[in-house]
Amino acid sequence: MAKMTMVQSINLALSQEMEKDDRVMVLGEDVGVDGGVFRVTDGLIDKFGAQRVIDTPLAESGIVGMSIGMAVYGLRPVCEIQFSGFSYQNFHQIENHAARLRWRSQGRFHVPMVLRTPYSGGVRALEHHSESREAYYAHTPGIKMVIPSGPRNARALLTSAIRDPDPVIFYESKAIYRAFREEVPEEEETWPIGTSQIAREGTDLTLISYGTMMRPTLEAASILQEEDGIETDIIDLLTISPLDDSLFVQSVRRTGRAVVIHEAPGSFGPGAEIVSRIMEKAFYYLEAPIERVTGYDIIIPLFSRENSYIPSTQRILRAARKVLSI
Amino acid sequence: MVMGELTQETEVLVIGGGPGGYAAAFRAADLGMDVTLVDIAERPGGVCLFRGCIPSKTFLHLSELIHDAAHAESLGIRFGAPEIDLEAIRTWKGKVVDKLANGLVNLSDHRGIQRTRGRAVFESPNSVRLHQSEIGHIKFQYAVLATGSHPIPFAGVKFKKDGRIVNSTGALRLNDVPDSLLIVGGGYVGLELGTVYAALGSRVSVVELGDRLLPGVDIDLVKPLHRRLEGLFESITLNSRVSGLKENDSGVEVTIADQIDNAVQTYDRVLIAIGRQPNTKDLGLENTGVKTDERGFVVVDEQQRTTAKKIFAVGDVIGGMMLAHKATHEGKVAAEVIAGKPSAFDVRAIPAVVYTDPQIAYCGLTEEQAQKENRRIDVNRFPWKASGRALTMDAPEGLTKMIIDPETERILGVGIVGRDAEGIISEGVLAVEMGALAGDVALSIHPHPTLSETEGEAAEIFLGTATHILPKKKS
Amino acid sequence: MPKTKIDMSDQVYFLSILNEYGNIDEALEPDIPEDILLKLHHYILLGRRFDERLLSLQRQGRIGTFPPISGQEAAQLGAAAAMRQSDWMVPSFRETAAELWRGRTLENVIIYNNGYNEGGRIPEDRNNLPISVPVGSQILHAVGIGYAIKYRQTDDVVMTFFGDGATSEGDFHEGLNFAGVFQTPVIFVCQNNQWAISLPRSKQTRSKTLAQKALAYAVPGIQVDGNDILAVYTAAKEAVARARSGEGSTMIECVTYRMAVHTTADDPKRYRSDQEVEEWQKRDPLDRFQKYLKDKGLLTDDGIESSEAEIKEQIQAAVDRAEEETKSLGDPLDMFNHAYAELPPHLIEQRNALARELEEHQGEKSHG
Amino acid sequence: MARVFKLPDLGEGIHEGEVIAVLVSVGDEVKEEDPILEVETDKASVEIPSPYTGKVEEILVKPGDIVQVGDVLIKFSNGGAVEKEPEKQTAKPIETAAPMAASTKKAGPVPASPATRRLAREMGIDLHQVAPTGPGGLVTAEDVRSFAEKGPKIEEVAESEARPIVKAAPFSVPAPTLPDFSKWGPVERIALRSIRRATAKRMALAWSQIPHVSSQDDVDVTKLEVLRRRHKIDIEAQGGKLSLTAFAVKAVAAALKKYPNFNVSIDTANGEIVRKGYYHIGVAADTEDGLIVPVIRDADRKSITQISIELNELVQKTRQRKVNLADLQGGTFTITNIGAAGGRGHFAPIINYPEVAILGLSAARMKPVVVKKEVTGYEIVPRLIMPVVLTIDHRVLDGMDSTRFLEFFRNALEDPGNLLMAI
Repeated sequence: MAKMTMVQSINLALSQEMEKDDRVMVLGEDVGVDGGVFRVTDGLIDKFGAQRVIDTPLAESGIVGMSIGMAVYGLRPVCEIQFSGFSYQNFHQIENHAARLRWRSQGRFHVPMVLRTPYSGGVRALEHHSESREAYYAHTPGIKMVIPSGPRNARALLTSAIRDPDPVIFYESKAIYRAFREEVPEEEETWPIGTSQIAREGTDLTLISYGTMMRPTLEAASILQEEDGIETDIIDLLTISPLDDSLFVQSVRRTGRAVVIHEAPGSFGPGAEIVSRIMEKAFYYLEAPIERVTGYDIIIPLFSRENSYIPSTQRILRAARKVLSI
Repeated sequence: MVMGELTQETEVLVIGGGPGGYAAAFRAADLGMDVTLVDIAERPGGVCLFRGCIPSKTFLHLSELIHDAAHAESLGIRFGAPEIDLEAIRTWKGKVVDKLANGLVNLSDHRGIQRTRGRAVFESPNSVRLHQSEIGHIKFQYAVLATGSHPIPFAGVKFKKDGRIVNSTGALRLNDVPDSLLIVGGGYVGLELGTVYAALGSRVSVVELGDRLLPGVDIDLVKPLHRRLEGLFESITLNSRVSGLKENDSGVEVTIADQIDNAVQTYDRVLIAIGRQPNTKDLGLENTGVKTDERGFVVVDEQQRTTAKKIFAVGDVIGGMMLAHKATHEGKVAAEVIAGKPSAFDVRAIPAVVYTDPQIAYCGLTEEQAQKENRRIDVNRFPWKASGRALTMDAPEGLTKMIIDPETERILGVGIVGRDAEGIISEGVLAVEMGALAGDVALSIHPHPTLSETEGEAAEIFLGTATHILPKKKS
Repeated sequence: MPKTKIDMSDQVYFLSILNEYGNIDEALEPDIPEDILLKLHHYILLGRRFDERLLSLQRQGRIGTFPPISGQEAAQLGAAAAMRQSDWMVPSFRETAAELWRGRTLENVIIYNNGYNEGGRIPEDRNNLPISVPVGSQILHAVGIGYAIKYRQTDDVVMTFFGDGATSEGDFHEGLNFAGVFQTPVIFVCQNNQWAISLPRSKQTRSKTLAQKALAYAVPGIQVDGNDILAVYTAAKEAVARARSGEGSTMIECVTYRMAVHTTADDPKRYRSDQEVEEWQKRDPLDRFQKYLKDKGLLTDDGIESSEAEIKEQIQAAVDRAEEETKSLGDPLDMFNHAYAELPPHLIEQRNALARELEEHQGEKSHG
Repeated sequence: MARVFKLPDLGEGIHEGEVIAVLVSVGDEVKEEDPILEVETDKASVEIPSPYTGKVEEILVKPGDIVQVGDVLIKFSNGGAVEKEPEKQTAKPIETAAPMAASTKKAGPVPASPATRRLAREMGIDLHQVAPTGPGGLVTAEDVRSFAEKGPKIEEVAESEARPIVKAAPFSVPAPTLPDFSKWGPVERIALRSIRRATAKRMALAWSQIPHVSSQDDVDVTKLEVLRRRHKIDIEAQGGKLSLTAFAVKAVAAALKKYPNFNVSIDTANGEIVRKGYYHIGVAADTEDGLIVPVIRDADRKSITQISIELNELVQKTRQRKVNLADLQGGTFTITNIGAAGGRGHFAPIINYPEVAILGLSAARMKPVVVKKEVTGYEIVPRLIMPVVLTIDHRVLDGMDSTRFLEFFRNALEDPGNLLMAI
């Protein structure tokens, strides 16, 4: 097992899948010779050639539209949109076609493609480089929305995503990209899309989060244990859509208390869906109202203020203690 | 990275990929720590591998061949005049360097070390900001500073690539063989490169400020080399200062001032080799609490710990003998201390080797030091003209000397001048480190005929049991 | 610094072989086997009559809104006929005639227009994508398929259809550009029918032609008389040949006319004059082609009579089959079909919820 | 200039005390009024504040020493530069070695091989203090090792001088003679058989010698019982019997480590406390001949599985009288569980002499317990409760000690997680 950053583990997943399956193609802006602006596709072009690692013209819709065509033909394109902030320019291709072709052709065609794109803030970037808009995709029927929280699960999830028969939007946290390293096994590892995981076991409170926010959430949990003697259960969603509510519903039934954390704006965000699932399936177990800790309903500010926008460990603690105080 | 600043976290951050840096990184990784190695270069190796020891030794190997071939004539073998293909020489040097550099890449990658390119500048006692890098910041628990040193520039001279005035880095590019070359500084760097260029056909001159070559090395070791170089070089000027350098298309106009007057000479090239200074500027040390001395060297304790608890420093950047093997040893110490081991830089004999012909190698106490500390010592010289092996190699000018404590009979230092001194100094290092007595070396059998015998005999001289030299009357 | 003309292809040709009076330019007449000519005639006629029948079905409320094709049969069939079965067609939504040629069944069209997804089902042995409504967005899929074909080193080609309106869309330009960059075997067939709902071609772009837009992307562009099936066929044949031999893409602008409404929900009288329509009726592709075939002695008035009858029957049979099939398509739960390869838990829950509602509803009915 | 600190007159005619704790260590910078020693007199235990500001140069006492008023306890040098001790690592468990005194610097290098020098560093020994045996004053590895074992001669002398030893007179209580019971009716006389006799002797001895104090508590073993049930089977498969006692043994071992004063014996003859560096737990087992206490050795180093297997074997052997003497000796603490025999309440066991504490357990039973609920306030819930008693030897231990010990023990059993952490 080698220690890897998320950048390296995603590269490993791509490389191994391309090795194994000649249908797998990588395309996007600067993904070839330059190895991607975050170097995620570094070295792939040397291994697999310019025909499978495609430097495309600068056109998001073109990249995704072309991927759809390739997928329909039977290839397994993995396209990179340089920043999720630019993927609105290809959103219509996802919504109009990637998500619908299986249904429209009544199963004759399907679109086994993956759209990889970095999301979330915390890296002092310019406008359009820091937002979290997973809700758009999670709200779109016909596609899957995946957000890993670390090098190891990123590799496993991407491998599953590439093999998935339906289109998968794969959000990669810039903040985590190189933040820390984990042991990532050389041998293949997958994680079923549509299944969440328990990141920490406890009995007093349930924290539900994913992606970038997992680290502050885990940090808050250990502080709660040290300072308040509170044992928290933490659910890492990993897949936003289709949402696996089994674990967090069970958890809330045990703890009676929950806080949902995400960086995306609160209104109509994933948290809203999570909370209503709890209402539908665990209302009578609740001991206190559920709290949400999310980004504010504004455009994420430029970086001088972004740290006040992005939910902090302190904000998570405050919410958790509020919920526990009732 | 085109956009934003990614932050990376690590247990141990090593800044600088030279022998000190990579040794620290490797050891730390072997001790199970999460290590990130930052260097501006793509591959580890540092000055030693890319612009120092290794390239200069590849060239020195050639100059030796050339010298031997020429010398062979007097021993009855005639080679033609050497034809020199600079392109081929540079390629060969490149191959050697590549092989070693790639080896280091493998060694660090297999140890799971995170190699990151960039220039690190401290922004706090536990984080650096990276320039020219994929990554914006690195947060660390411990840092090892191994940024090394660079040649001291000559006042008012800019080193241009392909300029006529160069430093060691420029000289090692070996762009061409100048007709005449002036070397400013009579230290080992100047003399080694001088030897190379002289062998390749340049007329080499040396100007040294001091009253002798290789300041700091015992004079009796320097003499034979000096004699040899006088033959090899155009001129060796001591007690003189280069007071002015004017570069023009035809050459460099050099003003050389000795006590009496100024002489102006023109040379094709001038090599500035007046020493090295630490790379401690623009490192953001002011944000860390790391103190440097008046000459800019980082101050450390014997565990390589700087005045900032979590930051360690090794190699040239902390001064002392600016030698790769010293840096390596210090690097390991730093890694072990970080890992909680009771390690310390506690050595008594850092060997130094000058790869001229003849070579000079020494370790431990020198005669000069002893005089300064006016310590009572007993110096025992074994001249190589009494060594069978030396004569078979036609290297009679050599000398091996052993500096011994007359009371305890303990070996305190060893000095050698002569062919392959590099190969036999290690016995001296071991003796000094082990606190060996003259008898320990004298009574150990040395194979005959070898140059190593000269060490055994030097020890025997002290005991009055030497075979190939008359016993000296003990005072 | 001199100001010089940059050397690049700025040529756009216009091709017409069979003029509006049905007179042939022998020099250009393509050599098409008789059976193909007659098959083409059959399909033009079928396209026309089926269009009319659908219109009446719609007026009777037996199907829903649909986009008629009358006037564009030649522009579609001429192009489609240049493909072989293993080639790929990526249509927009007004290429019914081409779809029929490519093997889509009449009842399939009726069922779809009657509001059943099942009508969108593509036969396994036909490489046709289903219709695509968001204007121009399908063009990129053709390029992707083209890239895949190239990667797989088969000599198939892709033909995509779109209208004059689509040339204003970004995806059109991105598609042509990608095709140019990657040299994909794609034929871009523009059905320039003069109208994007109410917006005339003249207001869609100031460009003299639509074909010339391809030149900017180093893709050859040609304009043809879209109501001249021979011209369309000739241009398409050439483009397909180029694509097959690895020479890349071509754009063909078929100048034709939408003789009927945009969709059955549209009233063209609001934006275009009757006499414009009459002008174009004079250039009807059907009459022209029939005259050509008669002149060639391949077709007689009796012959036309009999095919009319045959087609009438063919359509009637299809209508009956369609209405028979739709009876079995009642189950609302089927709306969950083909959402994903496997129905995820939350959709199973939703499907079961609907099932329960329906049962209760049934229950109430039987009580009431 | 160095200053010495002598035990001051603590008043009330106290002239000696026992050092309980030394709160500073050599090299520390202490300020005036900083507590430096804890000394216990027969009146009270007092914290003694430093009279000076300066650096601790030498400490002449260690916990357990009896010191007289006027004895020199600590030597100070009024240190100048205050070097802060390295802040300790909370983030990660890599502890850097503290900066070392520049030993090799002072008085020139001591001749010794690099390996020997490293050995000395590892043992924290200053080579200057090691007597060399090698040629020309070379310090060998052996020199370093023997120095580590014996330590420097001089110190020993200093020790014996510095500490006058107070010998306490051994206690003894003669047993009174019995009346003739047959005067009041028929009696039968049965010989005290081995075990019975031994028990009688020991109990009498313990009772007479040891001032017993018992404290009681209730332990909620609901969680533990779940755990026990879960693993019962597979441990039985391995030939063990996973009883609550097994857990208790482990918990006690951990507690002893934390509170070493429970792991001692009193040497009244020499007025010393014998602190044991091993943790052998005795478990009372009743046989038809009476109580026998087999001992689980090094319980601190054994897994609960190992313990339950070993315990089961021992008890079987004991019951079959197959147990060999070695298995009954060397205990440092005893647990007695009357639960098996049906004991349900608290009781007051007698300490197993010469140990200084014993833990008594009774059967765990479901009992109504009041617990705090976040929302509804207090609630009565059924929990599985085990009564426990800790009896201590008040000569070496106090009520406070036993409360702490019991609390530790309770936490360990109530939340197996804690037990895990305590191990």
